[in-house]
Amino acid sequence: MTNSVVDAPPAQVPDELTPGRSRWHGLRPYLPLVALVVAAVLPYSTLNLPGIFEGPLNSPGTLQLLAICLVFGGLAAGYDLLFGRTGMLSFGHALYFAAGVYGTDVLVTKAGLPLWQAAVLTVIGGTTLAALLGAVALRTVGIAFAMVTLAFAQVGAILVARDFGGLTGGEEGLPLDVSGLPAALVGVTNTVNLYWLALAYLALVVLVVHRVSGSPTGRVLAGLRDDERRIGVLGLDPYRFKLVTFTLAGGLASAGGVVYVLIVGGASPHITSSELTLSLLVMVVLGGPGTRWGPVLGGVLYMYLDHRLTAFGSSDAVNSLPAFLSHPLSQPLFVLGTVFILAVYFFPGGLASLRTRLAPLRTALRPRR
Amino acid sequence: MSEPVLSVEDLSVRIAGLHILQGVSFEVAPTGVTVLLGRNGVGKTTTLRAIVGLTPRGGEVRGTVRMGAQSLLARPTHRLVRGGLGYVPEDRDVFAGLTVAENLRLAERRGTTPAYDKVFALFPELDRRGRQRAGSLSGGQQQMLAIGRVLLNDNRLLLVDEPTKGLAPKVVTEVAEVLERVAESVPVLLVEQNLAVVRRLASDAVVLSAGRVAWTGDAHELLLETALTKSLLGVGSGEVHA
Amino acid sequence: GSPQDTASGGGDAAPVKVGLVYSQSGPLASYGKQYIEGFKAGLDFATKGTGKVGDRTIEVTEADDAGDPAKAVSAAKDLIGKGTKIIAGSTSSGVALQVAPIAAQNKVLFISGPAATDAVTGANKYTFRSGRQSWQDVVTAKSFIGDAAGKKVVVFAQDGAFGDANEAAVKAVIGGAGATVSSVRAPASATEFTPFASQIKAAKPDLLFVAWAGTTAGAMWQTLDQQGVLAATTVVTGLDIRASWPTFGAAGSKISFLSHYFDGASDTEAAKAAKAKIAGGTLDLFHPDGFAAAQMVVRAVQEGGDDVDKMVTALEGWEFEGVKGTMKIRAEDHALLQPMYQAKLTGSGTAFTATAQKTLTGDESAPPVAQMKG
Amino acid sequence: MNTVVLLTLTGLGLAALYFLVASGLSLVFGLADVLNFAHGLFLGVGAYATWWAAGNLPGAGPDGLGFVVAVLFGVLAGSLVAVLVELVLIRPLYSRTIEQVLVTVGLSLAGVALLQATWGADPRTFPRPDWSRQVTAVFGAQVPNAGLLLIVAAVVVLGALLAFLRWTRYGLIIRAGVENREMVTALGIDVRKAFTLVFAIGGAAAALAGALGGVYFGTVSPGQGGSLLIFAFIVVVIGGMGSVVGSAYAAVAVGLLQQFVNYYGTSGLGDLCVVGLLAVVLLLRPQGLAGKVAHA
Amino acid sequence: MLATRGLTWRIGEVAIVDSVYLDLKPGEFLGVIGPNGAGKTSLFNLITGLRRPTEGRVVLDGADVTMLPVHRRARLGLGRTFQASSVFGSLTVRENVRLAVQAHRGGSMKLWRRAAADREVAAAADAALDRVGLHHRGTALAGTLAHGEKRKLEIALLLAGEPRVMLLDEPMAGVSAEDVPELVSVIRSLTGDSGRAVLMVEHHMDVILELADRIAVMHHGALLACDTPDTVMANATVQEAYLGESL
Ligand SMILES: Nc1ncnc2c1ncn2[C@@H]1O[C@H](COP(=O)(O)OP(=O)(O)OP(=O)(O)O)[C@@H](O)[C@H]1O
Ligand SMILES: Nc1ncnc2c1ncn2[C@@H]1O[C@H](COP(=O)(O)OP(=O)(O)OP(=O)(O)O)[C@@H](O)[C@H]1O
Ligand SMILES: [Mg+2]
Ligand SMILES: [Mg+2]
Repeated sequence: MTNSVVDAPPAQVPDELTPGRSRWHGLRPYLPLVALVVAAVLPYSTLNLPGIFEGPLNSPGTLQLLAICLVFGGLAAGYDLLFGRTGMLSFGHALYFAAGVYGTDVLVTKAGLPLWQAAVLTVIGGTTLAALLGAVALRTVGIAFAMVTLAFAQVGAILVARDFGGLTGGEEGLPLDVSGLPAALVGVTNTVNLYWLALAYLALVVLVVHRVSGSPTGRVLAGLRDDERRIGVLGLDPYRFKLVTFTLAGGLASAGGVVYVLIVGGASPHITSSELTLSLLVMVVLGGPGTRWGPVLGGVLYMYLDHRLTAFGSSDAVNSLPAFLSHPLSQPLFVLGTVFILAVYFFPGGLASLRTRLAPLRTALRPRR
Repeated sequence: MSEPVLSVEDLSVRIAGLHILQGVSFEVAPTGVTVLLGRNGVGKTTTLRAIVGLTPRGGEVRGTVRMGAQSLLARPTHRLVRGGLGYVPEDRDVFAGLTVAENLRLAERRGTTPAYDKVFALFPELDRRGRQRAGSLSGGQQQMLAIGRVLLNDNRLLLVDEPTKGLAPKVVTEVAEVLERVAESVPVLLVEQNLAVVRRLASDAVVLSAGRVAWTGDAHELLLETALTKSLLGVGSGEVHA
Repeated sequence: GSPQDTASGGGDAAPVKVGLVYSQSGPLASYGKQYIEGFKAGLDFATKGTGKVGDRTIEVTEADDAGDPAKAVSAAKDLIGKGTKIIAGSTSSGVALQVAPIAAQNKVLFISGPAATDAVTGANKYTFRSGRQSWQDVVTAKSFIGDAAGKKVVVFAQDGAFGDANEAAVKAVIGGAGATVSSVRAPASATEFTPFASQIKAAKPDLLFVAWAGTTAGAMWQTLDQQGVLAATTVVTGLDIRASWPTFGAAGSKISFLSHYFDGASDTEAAKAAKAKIAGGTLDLFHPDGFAAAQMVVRAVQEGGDDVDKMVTALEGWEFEGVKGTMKIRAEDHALLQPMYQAKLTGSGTAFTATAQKTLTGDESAPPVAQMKG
Repeated sequence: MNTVVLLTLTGLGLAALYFLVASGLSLVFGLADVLNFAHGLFLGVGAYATWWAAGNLPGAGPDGLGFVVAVLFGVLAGSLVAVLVELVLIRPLYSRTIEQVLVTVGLSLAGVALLQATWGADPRTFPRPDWSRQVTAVFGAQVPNAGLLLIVAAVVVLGALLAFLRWTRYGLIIRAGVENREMVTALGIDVRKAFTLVFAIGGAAAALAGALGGVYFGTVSPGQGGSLLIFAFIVVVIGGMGSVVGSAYAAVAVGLLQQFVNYYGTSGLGDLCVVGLLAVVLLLRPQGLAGKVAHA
Repeated sequence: MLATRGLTWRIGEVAIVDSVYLDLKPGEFLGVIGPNGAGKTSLFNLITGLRRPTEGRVVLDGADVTMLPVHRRARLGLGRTFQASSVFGSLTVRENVRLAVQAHRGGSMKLWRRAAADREVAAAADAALDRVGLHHRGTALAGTLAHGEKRKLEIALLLAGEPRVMLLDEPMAGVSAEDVPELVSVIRSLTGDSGRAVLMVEHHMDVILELADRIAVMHHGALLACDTPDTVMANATVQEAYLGESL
């Protein structure tokens, strides 16, 4: 009973381990590359998508929003390595992201290190932290593991809030001192560089997650998700594999933190909250755990909604509604929460399952010969 | 032959796009044991589960299943069971976290007196191990518990899925005896791989093959004819006696 | 072309874009509401109802930050990208601190709103504030004990930067005047305050300065009252928005309040105009901040046109009549010197009224000059 | 001595509050296997419904019998909302733990936002009897009556829950249902009814915690439930999932620890100690203090 | 090759496994029978390390492995199947076996290599599937297999690991009569090359008699007898306690 409290996430065969499908088979490997190129040249487009973005695609506001979405897409993909691929339900993943954000910020702003040194140190630190805490937390399984990781993250949150030695700025957060930063990363006109940075991060995470899931190790992780005892009997040490995954995911998250702090230009205690981990879970489930693009989509969409709903709430369309509708709708969290609930019912396997769910429709629509 | 207690007509089950049962029809006689035979994976378990309404989520069931005048398919499982349809699942499915006594207590139905004497007489083990967690029972003990649970109550029909699987020869004999005795008062639809048990209990047989009914008729007739057993079950009737 | 070519420009009659980034939703939504009401009233007042400076319309764009600096930064970047030269708002300190550098990096004017953090003062050349800062609160608190020498003062504050700032300010202001200052700190998440009340009581202070914000304030005051702290010593704290007054409960009448603003604290022209303009006609804590922000915007546009550096020069040292009375933007660090109030609460149940006991002028409550950082 | 008594009694009051919040959570979490992040919403509903009733419901008021009526109304409302949530949102998702988490997280966001949209973000003063604001002297310590009220309520709730689990079959059905719902129905039991009941009880316990929490804090605000929830979760986990008695022990441990460390240690240390306690307990005994699942 | 020395596992006062001394020689096929609840599965759990014995030792190739964790013992060549099938339900049948092959061959901790590219692993996996007759189910998710098919997959997983000492826990339970002979021959072939040994629990007496060189009888956790099939079958206690009157 104690072990069965947390089910493995809904069964999903890793894309990487399923045989390719016929028609797309030749093309599919190149699709990610195409997507990457399209995303990379996006800032050259002056396309206006009214209602979706405030300004044209190449405006700083839009690029900033996209950059944040991309970072969270990457973060969700990294979290999926734990949750969707290995079946580890961590409630403390935000800690490593926060370590990346605050680590970089403190090293640059308070210690005055150059950015690259701060970044390298932070990622090393974040990875080490994940390895150490993982080594302890992984002595438990299931819901106990979730709670131990949550506890560790909570300690992180308390430490940040306590503002020891004025290091973290407590609830006010810590603006990033940009004076020592490369000029290309500072100022609204350079938002595009931040966008590219975020895109690079996302690409890196997706590549790593993809390669790892399709690797011999990934196969073991998929096995761990189903039956840990069996893995042991096959002669593999479950603990070791889980720790490696936990550490890797932690490292990826702290790298995401480094990128995020540059984009936002500061750290604030929001990111240490347990809500962020829960949001990560939401992103992954929303997108489809264990799939290659699901978590990315989930992360991007979540952040997009999170940012855009504030504008939606104060839009004229909402304000013109009768009070009993416009009041709740002007609360972004109300809309966001409702979206989650509806998503669970209408996309049970996450957004990534849309393809398979639409398959019958496609076949039905295809002209019969 | 008098009215069948259960009649299955054109039962089809699809799960996850797979057409697992493709129009299965057969009847269960009002007395004795009707046995459902077939190789691994032909859909025996699927048939039983469709009858009690336990087809997995997303599964699609077509056809009709009647018990007397009553159509079963649309009714929720708990109603069917309260109406006297007992089901012993393939994987025993005892509640691992509950004690043996609690497992039994759960099976009590409101308004009837549970026949603990009968169950404990059959399986004294269950009485002795009342306080043990069912999950720590040995495989065979769990099987006893699973059978014991349905025998607590009076039933109109029992669906029993591979009851002797994993039991020691002695217990197999005992279970067979139990079922034989039970079958005197309640008809049983039995899935069983142990042909010796089949031989001893079954009066009628239904053989499934790849989701369809391949043969129905008298069980002894089936087991006596080497050619028939060979073609339907893949074993000569000689081996049946092994 | 290169990415992000944005056209921003304009002839003389082009409207002036002003971006307001503040909390429309989230925990500080009610502060935000007062701010925007104040801003609209102020704009009306300063442009004499025309909404124009010269022949240029002030075009206000509002964005919700939900209290999240990341959202505020995104909104600010979006506005700046669209050619906005003036940004105001920032309901929370976290937002103010992170938007201020953005303003400096992009050379746009930033007028911080209700955010009370001292760190905004002197943050950079482009950053101003339209509200008060923690230090001014503390100076007002000091006015309750007269001669501080030899007195024993205890600060009771939340963990974190807000508490740190208050503690530091009390040490500097009251401690500097000869009092011994010690502190009792509690986690912001605390729900049971007896241990802290006991600690305070054991310290037997002459003055207790409480800096507490949040939904647990009611429980905190009740505990201080029940444990006899309020009866034993002079307790000073900031008077929060009107809606929170009933949460003081019975403790309300035993506390000496310092106040940034409450309805009836002043009777200036601006206050009358503001009262006439806002719905309900009752002013509250953060209406003056919005009002002053609008006055500063109009001044900046009048004197600076589209040139941000000129706007900065025009604001530095500017003295004007706001809702609270005479306000002055100190040239050295852009602190906003303004009157502060001592107040008393009377009433019970849900009906409370505040009355001003004493008014400190802007110079009396002035914070020390901060070093301009950038 | 005086301080120790005061800290102990107020610590127990705090523990009682934690227990009230945790008991419903623990019941739903341990029995129905639903990690209910929307528990804070039930809490809020209970508090606001009580608040609303005291002002608007005929017969209800802030004092005496009227107050009891108001609290009853709040409890009823909380339990009604919980039942609705179970019927409409959770029921289709049983055995899909992760999706349930998602739905309850969504619900907690949307629900709190809805409360805020309806009644505003600012705390409202909570109607409460005068005696609840007073103190009682115990060995020279001024103990707040609201805390004593919480302690009494917690003991009553603990007793009621234990009786429910021990004297009815529902405890058994639900524990079995968590393991294998199908098999419970295959024994002729309508397991759905049992789960709805658990939610109703969980919701009622939460609503009671909300109402009494309102008395204790003197105010009610939309986010109040959420901030108590994290400690309630810790209590549930330390106590052992689903063990009501375990939650009671854990609540006392957490409440007293927090209170004493906050007094004798430095600020914030109390919270850290509680979190530390959680980690230590889980590492040594992953199944929590009470070990087994809800044995009445 | 494998030996247990006074292996004992107690829960409270009750000895589930009671001072068991067993010796398994290379190439030997030892059948284990005993009533339900005799402690056969528990004995397997002690040998493979899923449970720690309260007393006694497990010796593999002369080395004491009592304190080694499960996976270390497996790497030393100890393989087993489970009584209740435990396969990786969300992986395909083929991936299940590939995982087992890969675990055996080493190189599982390679994060950057493409698993699918390893032809040797794939070939070995297909060979194992062939042997149990599951090749046609290669792309099915293991979780959706019918019961009997899962039993076969269990054996394929075992085969893939090429263990030297194999512990089979009721491999025939639930396998349809038609497939029994086939599986029997697969299991017989396990000891084909004499370096290997098999320990098999089974309630199908005909299967045991056909395969086993010696039969160990367990009762109430203790080893009642360990002898040639004929001797054991003639034993009156065995007759009474285990076989009963045959059908
Ligand atoms: N949930 C499911 N999803 C997909 N396929 C399924 C599912 N359940 C059963 N099947 C398939 O349906 C077929 C019939 O299964 P069923 O369990 O009814 O066989 P059976 O006759 O009981 O076999 P056995 O003798 O091994 O118990 C099998 O091929 C199995 O793989
Ligand atoms: N954790 C446990 N707690 C209490 N008793 C246990 C535990 N594990 C096993 N037992 C008991 O130990 C005995 C031996 O169990 P085991 O599973 O080894 O039997 P077995 O010989 O494999 O039986 P079968 O042939 O039925 O599978 C059983 O009586 C079982 O109830
Ligand atoms: Mg079957
Ligand atoms: Mg066994």
